[in-house]
Amino acid sequence: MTATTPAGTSSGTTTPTSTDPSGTRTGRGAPGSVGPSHTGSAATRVLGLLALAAVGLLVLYGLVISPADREMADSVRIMYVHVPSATYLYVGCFITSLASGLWLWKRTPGWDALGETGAEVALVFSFVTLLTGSLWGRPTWGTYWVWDARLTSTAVLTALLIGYLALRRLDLDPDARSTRAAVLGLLLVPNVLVVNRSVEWWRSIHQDSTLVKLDPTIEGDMLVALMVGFLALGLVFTWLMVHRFRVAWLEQQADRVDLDAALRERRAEAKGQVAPPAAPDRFDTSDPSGPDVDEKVTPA
Amino acid sequence: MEPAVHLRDAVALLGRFPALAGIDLDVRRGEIVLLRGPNGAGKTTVLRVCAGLVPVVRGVATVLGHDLRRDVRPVRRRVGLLGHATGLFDDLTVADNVTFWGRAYRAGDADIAAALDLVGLSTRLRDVPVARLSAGQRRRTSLACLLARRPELWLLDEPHAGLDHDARDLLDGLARQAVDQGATVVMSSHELERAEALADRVVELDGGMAGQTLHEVPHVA
Amino acid sequence: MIAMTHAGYVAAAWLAPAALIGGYALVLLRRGRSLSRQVPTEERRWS
Amino acid sequence: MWRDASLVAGRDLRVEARSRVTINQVAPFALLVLILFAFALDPDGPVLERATPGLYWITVLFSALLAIARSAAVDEADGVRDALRLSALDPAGVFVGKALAVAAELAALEALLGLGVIILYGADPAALGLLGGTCLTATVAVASTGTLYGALVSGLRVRETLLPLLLLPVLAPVLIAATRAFEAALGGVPADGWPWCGLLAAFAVLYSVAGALAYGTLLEGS
Repeated sequence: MTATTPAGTSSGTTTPTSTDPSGTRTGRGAPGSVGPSHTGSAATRVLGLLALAAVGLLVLYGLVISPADREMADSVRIMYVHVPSATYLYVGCFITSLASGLWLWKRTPGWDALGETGAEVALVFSFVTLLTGSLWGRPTWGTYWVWDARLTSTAVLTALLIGYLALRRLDLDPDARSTRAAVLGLLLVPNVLVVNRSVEWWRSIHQDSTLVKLDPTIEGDMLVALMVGFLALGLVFTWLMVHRFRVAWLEQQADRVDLDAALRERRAEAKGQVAPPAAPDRFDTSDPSGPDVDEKVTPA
Repeated sequence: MEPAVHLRDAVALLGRFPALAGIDLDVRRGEIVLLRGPNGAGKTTVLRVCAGLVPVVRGVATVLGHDLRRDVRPVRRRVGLLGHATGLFDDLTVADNVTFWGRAYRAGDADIAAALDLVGLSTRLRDVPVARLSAGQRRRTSLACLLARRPELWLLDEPHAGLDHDARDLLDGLARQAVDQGATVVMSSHELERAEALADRVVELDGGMAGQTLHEVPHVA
Repeated sequence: MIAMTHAGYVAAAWLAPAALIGGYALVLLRRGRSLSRQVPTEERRWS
Repeated sequence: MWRDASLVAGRDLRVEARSRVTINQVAPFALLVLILFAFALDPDGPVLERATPGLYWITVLFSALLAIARSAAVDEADGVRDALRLSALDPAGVFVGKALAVAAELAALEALLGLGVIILYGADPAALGLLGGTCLTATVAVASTGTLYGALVSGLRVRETLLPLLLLPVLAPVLIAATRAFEAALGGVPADGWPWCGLLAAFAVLYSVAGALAYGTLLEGS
């Protein structure tokens, strides 16, 4: 899964929840100099390898070492994927809400990118959760869909995430889109809590006794297998988050780059009749409030 | 008395398009300035920037003494924008519209009634839903909304468009009257001969940048 | 290990997520690669 | 804030009074949906009678979608957003005003549908206190959520389809709670219904506060 390009590069690390990445830019390398042409880095390669190793361990434990369950026989093995992915689904939603809140407060584009990242990775994990949940339901209760509290709220959560990502994909102007997405993102966690609470209550009334509780009592190798499940999916989650964050970060940079060309074009349009002022080069369009970081022309 | 509008190398964006690419513009208090220039030169954007509706991402932008880059809210309370869009509710009557917007701008009922009289809508058309009005009458209604709040800075975006002859005289008269009471007017227009008659100064605009002042209209004492 | 009950379901419950996540990872790498070409190096905060 | 709210609510209700959209279009639509449900489920069988609370609230939700879309459209008239930003109106006041107007329309719709359900489905109202409490909290919940999400999608080309996509998952808990509360009221033990009413009240408070805080930001972000 990791990018195994040979380009040896100095190790630069970006934690997925990097703060204020849009601050002042450091060195000003010549634009277009050939750097690594992908979102991989030494850190993600290490992370990727670790994730693969953990998945290998999970396969070993989940399918081989851990015993079958007394009642559910081997179908319990699905739990080792289902439960962790449900957990990381909620982690992704939490990151999105947190990032949205911080974007509304601090307006640095890094948070906006993190909000989008959290939601998309959470959506992938929600599909995994729904898939494994229904595949688990089939052998255990004979139906693909069980109106079990957790599964139902996951389905509603998936709809919320799809709505959020749909709003982000509309081509508004960047600032308006980020603001609206941030408000929606901030509401994600409260929505999830209310949905869970109401679905939990709803199902607890109709919980007929025959339903085997989803979490059978687990200990010994089965518990280890579940823990390995959490480890493996956790590493995979982090790896996906880091790469998706960088993709979002690149998308933002790409937006800005065309802008400077547009500025030069706009000036040329003036048919020379109007003297263009001293041509300031790069400027940061993303924080309209604060004074511009690259201000070359000192205000009169 | 600081200038009504002071823009120095101001850049403003519409989405990703730099509508204003470093504009310099100064308007003194009590002046009527006409912005002239081809379509897409940024005339409307200048007016919307002065109204605090479009953020300035670079350069200096001060209106009525307030720095737009720090906080636009104080400016918004003191300007009146008359644009292509009338901002009226089609289902409501003329009186309802002007009353709502008047109150929204904290204008007193007296000012609202006076505004309706000034634009000649206080009698026959008063209770006609805006949907059934002609374009010119709609513009008079939104002009009434502007009058009701007695702004210090009038920002008129092609105000003469769609107005009949006496409506234009009415507008020019009201603008002149407001200036005499200390207001300032910045407007853009394509009816050049009429607009230049009204304006004290004409500024050529192109490519989102302001050029030199074309000519000072000798101020008829 | 082979004499597993519900083998079909367990296999599906493991392979489908692997395919989903694997596919998503590949899409991410490809998007990252194509975007990286458009953005000059210093804009990136990793190397 | 409350002065602005009453000003905006008054305007929205006057727009409705003049245009009569809710009365002439949304209300008949709501009744029509009730009738369609009867076609779908055989009216003399037990299903319709047992499902009455659920059908009632689904109809209310769909009618609410129309009322909310209408309320948002009022502010999307040309230039209104700019005029609002230029005005001295407190955004929270505008939100509360619009939400109150939608709530009023919803309350009327709920009353009408209540009659509809009694007449068409033969439901016999019981535990009126619980019914009323549920309607009140659910109406405020739907109105505040709808007004906020209406602002979220305002000005977008695809808002007609985006609004239901965003709003219905959020309103799922309202549907669950309101239906269970009604079942408790009509069917048997009203005491079971009150916790659901509590959940609705919490939902209403959450979204009223969120709406009041976020409305200014949404109005600002062009």
